[in-house]
Amino acid sequence: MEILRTAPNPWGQEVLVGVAWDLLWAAAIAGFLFVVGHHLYVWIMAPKAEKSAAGPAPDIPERVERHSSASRTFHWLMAATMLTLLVTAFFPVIGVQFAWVTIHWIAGIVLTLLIIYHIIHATTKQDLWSVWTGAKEMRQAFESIGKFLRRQPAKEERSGKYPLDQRAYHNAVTLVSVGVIVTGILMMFGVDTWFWASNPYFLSDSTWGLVFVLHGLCGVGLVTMVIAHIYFAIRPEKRWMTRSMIKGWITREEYLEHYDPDLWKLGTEPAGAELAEGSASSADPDGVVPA
Amino acid sequence: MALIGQDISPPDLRAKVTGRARYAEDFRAEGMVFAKLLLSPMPHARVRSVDASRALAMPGVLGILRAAEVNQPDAPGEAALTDEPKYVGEPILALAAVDETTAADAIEAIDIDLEPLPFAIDPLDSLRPGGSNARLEGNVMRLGESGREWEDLKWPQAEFDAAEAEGRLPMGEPTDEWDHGDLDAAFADADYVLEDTIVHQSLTHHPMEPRSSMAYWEDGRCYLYGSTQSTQRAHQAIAGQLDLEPDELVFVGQYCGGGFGSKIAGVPIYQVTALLAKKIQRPVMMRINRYEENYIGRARPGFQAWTKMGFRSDGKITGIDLYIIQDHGPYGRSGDYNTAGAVTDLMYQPDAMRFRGLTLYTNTPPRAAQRAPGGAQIVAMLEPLVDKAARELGIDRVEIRKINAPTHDSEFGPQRITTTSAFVREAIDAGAAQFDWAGKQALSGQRNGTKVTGVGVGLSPYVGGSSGFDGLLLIRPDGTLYIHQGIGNLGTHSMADTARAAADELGLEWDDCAVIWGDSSQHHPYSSVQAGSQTIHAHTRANYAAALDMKRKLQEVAAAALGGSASAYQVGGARVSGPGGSMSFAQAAERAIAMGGEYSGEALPEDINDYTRGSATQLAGQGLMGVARDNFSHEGSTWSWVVGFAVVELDTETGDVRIVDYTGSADCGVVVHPRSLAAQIHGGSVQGFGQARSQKWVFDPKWGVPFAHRLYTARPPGILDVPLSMDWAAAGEPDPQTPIGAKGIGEPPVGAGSAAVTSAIADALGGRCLCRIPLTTDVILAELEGRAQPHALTEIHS
Amino acid sequence: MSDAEITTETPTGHSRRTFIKGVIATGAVVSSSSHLFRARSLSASAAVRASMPRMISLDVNGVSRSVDVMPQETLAMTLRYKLGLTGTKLGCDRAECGACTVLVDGVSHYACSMLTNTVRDRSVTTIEGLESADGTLHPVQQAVIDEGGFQCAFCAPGFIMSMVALTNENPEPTREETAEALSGNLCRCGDYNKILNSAMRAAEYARRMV
Amino acid sequence: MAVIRDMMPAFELFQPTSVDEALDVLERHDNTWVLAGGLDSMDWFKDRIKRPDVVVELGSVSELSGIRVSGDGLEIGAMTSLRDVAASEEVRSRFGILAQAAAEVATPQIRNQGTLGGNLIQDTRCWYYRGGWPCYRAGGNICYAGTPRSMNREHAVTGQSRCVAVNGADTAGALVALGAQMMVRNPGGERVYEAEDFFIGPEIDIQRMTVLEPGDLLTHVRIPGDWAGARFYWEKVRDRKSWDWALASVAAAIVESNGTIERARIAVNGVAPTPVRLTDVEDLVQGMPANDDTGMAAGELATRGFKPLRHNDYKVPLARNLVRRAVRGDAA
Repeated sequence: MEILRTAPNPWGQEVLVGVAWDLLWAAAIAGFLFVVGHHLYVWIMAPKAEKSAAGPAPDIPERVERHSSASRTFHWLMAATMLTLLVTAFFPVIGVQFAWVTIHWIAGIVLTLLIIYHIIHATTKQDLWSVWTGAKEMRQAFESIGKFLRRQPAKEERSGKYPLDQRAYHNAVTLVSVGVIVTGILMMFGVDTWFWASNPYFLSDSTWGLVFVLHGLCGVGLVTMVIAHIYFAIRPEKRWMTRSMIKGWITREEYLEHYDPDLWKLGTEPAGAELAEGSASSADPDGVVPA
Repeated sequence: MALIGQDISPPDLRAKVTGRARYAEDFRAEGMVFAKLLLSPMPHARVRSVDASRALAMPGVLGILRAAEVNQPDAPGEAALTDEPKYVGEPILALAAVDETTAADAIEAIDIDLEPLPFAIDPLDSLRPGGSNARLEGNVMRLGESGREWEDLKWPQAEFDAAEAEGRLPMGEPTDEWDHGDLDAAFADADYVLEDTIVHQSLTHHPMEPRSSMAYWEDGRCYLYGSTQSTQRAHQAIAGQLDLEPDELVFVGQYCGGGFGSKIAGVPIYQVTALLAKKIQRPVMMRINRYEENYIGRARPGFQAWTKMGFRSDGKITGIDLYIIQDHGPYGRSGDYNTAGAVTDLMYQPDAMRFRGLTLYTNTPPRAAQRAPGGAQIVAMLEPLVDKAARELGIDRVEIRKINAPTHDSEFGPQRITTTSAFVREAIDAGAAQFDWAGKQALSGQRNGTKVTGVGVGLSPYVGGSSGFDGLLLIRPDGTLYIHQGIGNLGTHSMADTARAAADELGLEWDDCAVIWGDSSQHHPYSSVQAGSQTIHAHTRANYAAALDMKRKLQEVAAAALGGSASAYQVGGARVSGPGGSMSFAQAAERAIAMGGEYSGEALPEDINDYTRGSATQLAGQGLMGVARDNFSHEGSTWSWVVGFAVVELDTETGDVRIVDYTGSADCGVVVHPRSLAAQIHGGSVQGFGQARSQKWVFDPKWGVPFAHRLYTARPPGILDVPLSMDWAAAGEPDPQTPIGAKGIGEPPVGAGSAAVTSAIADALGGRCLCRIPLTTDVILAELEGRAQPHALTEIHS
Repeated sequence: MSDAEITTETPTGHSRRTFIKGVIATGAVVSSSSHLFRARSLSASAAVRASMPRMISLDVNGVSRSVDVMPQETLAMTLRYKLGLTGTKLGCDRAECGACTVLVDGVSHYACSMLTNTVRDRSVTTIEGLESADGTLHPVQQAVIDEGGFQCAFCAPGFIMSMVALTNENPEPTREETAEALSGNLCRCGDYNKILNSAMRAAEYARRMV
Repeated sequence: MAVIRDMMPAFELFQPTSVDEALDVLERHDNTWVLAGGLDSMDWFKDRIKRPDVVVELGSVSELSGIRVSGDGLEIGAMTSLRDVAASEEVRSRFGILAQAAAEVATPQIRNQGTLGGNLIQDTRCWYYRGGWPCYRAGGNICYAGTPRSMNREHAVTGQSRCVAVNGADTAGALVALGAQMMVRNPGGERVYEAEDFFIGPEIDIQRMTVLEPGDLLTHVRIPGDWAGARFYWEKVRDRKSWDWALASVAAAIVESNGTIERARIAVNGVAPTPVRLTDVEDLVQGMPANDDTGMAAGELATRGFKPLRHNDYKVPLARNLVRRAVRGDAA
């Protein structure tokens, strides 16, 4: 499989020009294989997890608000731009032709603005750390993996508002998104926009190559991640989360079943909520709860 | 009837129309293999390493030749292969393989590591503070104590700023300067003074035949088949480049598919063919394709110029101040800009003139003389300005040229020399009459729908002859006069036409003569290069001198055989007749062989060139030989003139221009071959049309890579770009400084064609001179629409 | 000087022997041409599918000749390097200059830019095919000679073939139509005026012959 | 890394005799190339930039050649030579602009060999792209012709989208103006495109000039009778009168009654990556007199929003004036 593409520059020197589109197929296949593999795993061989005992829940309302309407709006806007970006980026590659460039860069700008909003919102209004993985989460992860490897039935840990898998996913998405956004903004200098005419000599040809490679790699990575994300969003055992991202609330039972009230004290909305919904880390099958 | 002045059929014509004429690429040798070149992709670079192991391991690959294996002359000389390429397309190495596809595949398999070096494409960029130079040695050469010395010349930023503010050419310190007269007084004396910046492009010669060659070695001798303008001098030059004695090299160049100054003598790449053939011990064919020809095929240097001209109200030019920056390419030293100064002084005869200039090395393909080097550029640039003055002063445009034209004893140039003859006014009058200048003037400015007619006139002088070469004739016992011609055969027919001087003097019919040319093993005399319009002048003289020698010998041979005094014998009708009777040339040849000595070439004149001596020695004893150096007097500098008259139709909505009528009229002394003269006038003018209208170079400024490397991007004119029918005239006055009276004609028509068209376009635009050459559709349309020009006035490669 | 002398391969003289020893007259090399210009590039990619026969039969100047061609070989290369017909010139090899013009079924084509395989069942005429066996020139050739011909003449074979095509198609061309018909040929000597004169005369000669 | 020209790399050649056979060969092989007249293709091969393994030469597919009357219009096989298109009495008498456009392509020799289909689908002549630079169109990341310093005199003044190359097909504008349809076949069947949809710009696919994908064959061009005998205007402005592409060209079909324009179809080419149909102008001139005022208004509208590059500002007035003439009704 070809991973990177090079071409001779006008002086005959080989320079990077981008990722090979073989990678797109690889990413899609990886996403598909994960979905199939995970599904089979869950269906056939996943050890049953014990339900964690729900502690007393004196003041829990019938419906627990998990996502504010602002958060939900953000999430769905972001989902739309992300899908737009992916469709405009990759459909032409697979042979569906349409005028994608303008849509792509406008969607890219929308995404960038959303993320800037999100960062500001998260740092000022939300519990920034609720979605990041810290030492505790890492420990938890290692334990889970250990259990998995020993094929011990994992006791489902009740988590804070964002379970480990969501946190890990959020981090990965953050990394990759920053990658596409930064490179994407640089690439804006290569196209005519309403604000400036393109200047392809903004960067040297080899630097452009690197930018395109990074953009391509991150973009392709997003394909796999989005496939996994959508897959989990529609898995039966995760639908309550998906519903909460649509309607905003979870039931008291769901709250008690999945969360540790000490870790998610009601009344605070943690950061990253918009990003991490409905997913599970592909690296952590332990996070999976059979229906 | 004398042959001179008649239309005759050149001896090579049948071969040309049947396809039997063999040009360099038409030769084959047993076991012949093919060479290909690896060209530099960078405008300036250093070869760090070459790994040809993959290529050499390919089946059928026979070897490579590197720069170290060819002659490397001192800077600014050019080598055939280099490890420091100085323009995109410069050959770095050559490879031979059993067939061309394999050779091409093998070239691609060579791993070469190049270190990019700073480069300069536009001369002005190299003069800016901090601007990069085309060569590691510097960007200009200046005459110093020990000849030309390298210099890194930079002009102050203030000059560039001032120039930009004034919308003129930056003019810092030049390297060359001369003047005469009091320029300030001349301008003070003027009633009208104009001042303009004018730019002229560089353009590739693009002869139809690329410089392909074939070579093999046999018994220590090199046999080389190439294309050249000048066989004998090419033989000498190539032998020198290969470090061979002349008799160790056989050079064959019977036909030359065009040169226009690009194949004057030796062509550097021929060395590669010869050395590769020697190295791999196989005959090698180096087929040069059009893409390669664009790079290594030479080009005319471009000018970025500024001039100030003063005119009195009667049209007399009082003073000219001329400044030329020449775009030189990376090698050699082209004198075009200096010649342009001399041409300006000659044709306008100002009371005072100052010339300043310099030639800048750039990382663009090498320059060489191109038909009227320097002259063709400057007349096309200045003639529309003279029009502007004429219009301003209310003087007829033809008249103003006659007012300023030189006469025989007019001085010009830094050395204040004179010409051998200048029948300029006669040529102008002949042309004006033929063209009907007075009548056609009425068309000027006439509108037909969106088309407006412009009428133009352009005057163009150029050097038209040298002297001091040798003639070599032999009458063999078959009675035929063999005229050995060391000049080339590039289609001007001078190979045949100069031979007529001998035929006429000996009173022979053309059918009794044979021209020997194009093969060094056929023994040529020392000859002029067939360039710079030299040959008709130089070799009518040389052949005439040899014919006089032969005539004397015929008389003496006859007298010896038949009795009586030699001077009493007459030569004519292929016989020599006198008091003792008459003998045929055939008999005289037999007799001369028997007599030996100078008659059969056993004894030779002292003053002939060693090369001629060698050739004559080879021919000695085979017949009656006439051999002599041209010692006829030659006072002054020989110049020919062409005045072009053009009518153009300019479409005011598209900028499109059609040249609809053209007449060229020459002062080239005696007309030797009318049809050939017409072809020279028209052909040269057509090249001028291309120069004025369409041909140009384009380089990407960031990468230094050229784009006009195909014919369709270089845009030489086609048959639909010229008038359907063209006319010509000639003054026909003999030049007094040469016995036959003929001057060369190859050069001046180019400038005349170009200047007449630039003048006519300016006329169609109501007298507006755009000061840019070429005047392409976009330039004209931008002017008509009052929009910004596509490129800055001083930009030379866009 | 008579025409016959012009076409001798080499001028007379004692060095004639050297000349002939070293250089093979172009016509004589045909039978042994495969070593000059290989039938198949040695480095050609391996997979050979039998899409085309290697030996093909070409009808050139009325003679059927068998020749081994590569799939990517152009007619100009086959003519020049395999059949010894060097009258067809390569000026640009890019269908731009017209020096390689030949007639295929009587129609002018750039031989540099057509695959030899595409003319298998068609008749090709080159400059060498114009002259009759008895040495009589084609009216176009004669017209060119009578007008004083070309200058460097590297373009001449191509122009002459275009003129032949024109005289075949349009017996009474105007000067304008003639220029249009010759507009696919480039003459760098700029000798268009004389070329047009020649073509007009050629049309006249051709009319006279009919 | 070396740049080497003029010896074509080896390929396998197929010369099918039917469209089905051609499609079959295309389907069975990878890295294929369809050769019509071959003039554009051989440039690529000789430059060693395009290196197909398999070349399918269509000269023997007789069903692709010829001009026949179809309904009230014409159907022209894609392999019909430009010479035959230009000479066809049917084309000349009813669809004159196509004959004119075909007659002004390159040179007689090229028209003798070049085909209508080949002319339509020829690749752009951007010299950066043709020079083998790794530009967007060639699969890279930079439009070398679109930088502030680039040499882009012949490039696009409108419709640029990362790439600024222009469509160089003379017959394309004429066919757009005639409302022609392109018939495309692949093993899956036949598709029909309106001429103006057949050409696609870089905003849709930067590596192609038309909708044709590998495995597709343009088989026929169908010209409806709608514009037969209309007042046609064709003009191509170029640097040289032969062997040159248009700096800009215009093709127009206009139906007038009593000096008023009843309906019009106008296209310009050489100004954008595709031929540009001027529907706004067509609407504007409807019902207006065919004179210079209308022409000028049409020209101004046609070029509104043009974005010239550094060296091609002249194309704005050039295109404007060509449209102006077409509408005004100059004798072509």
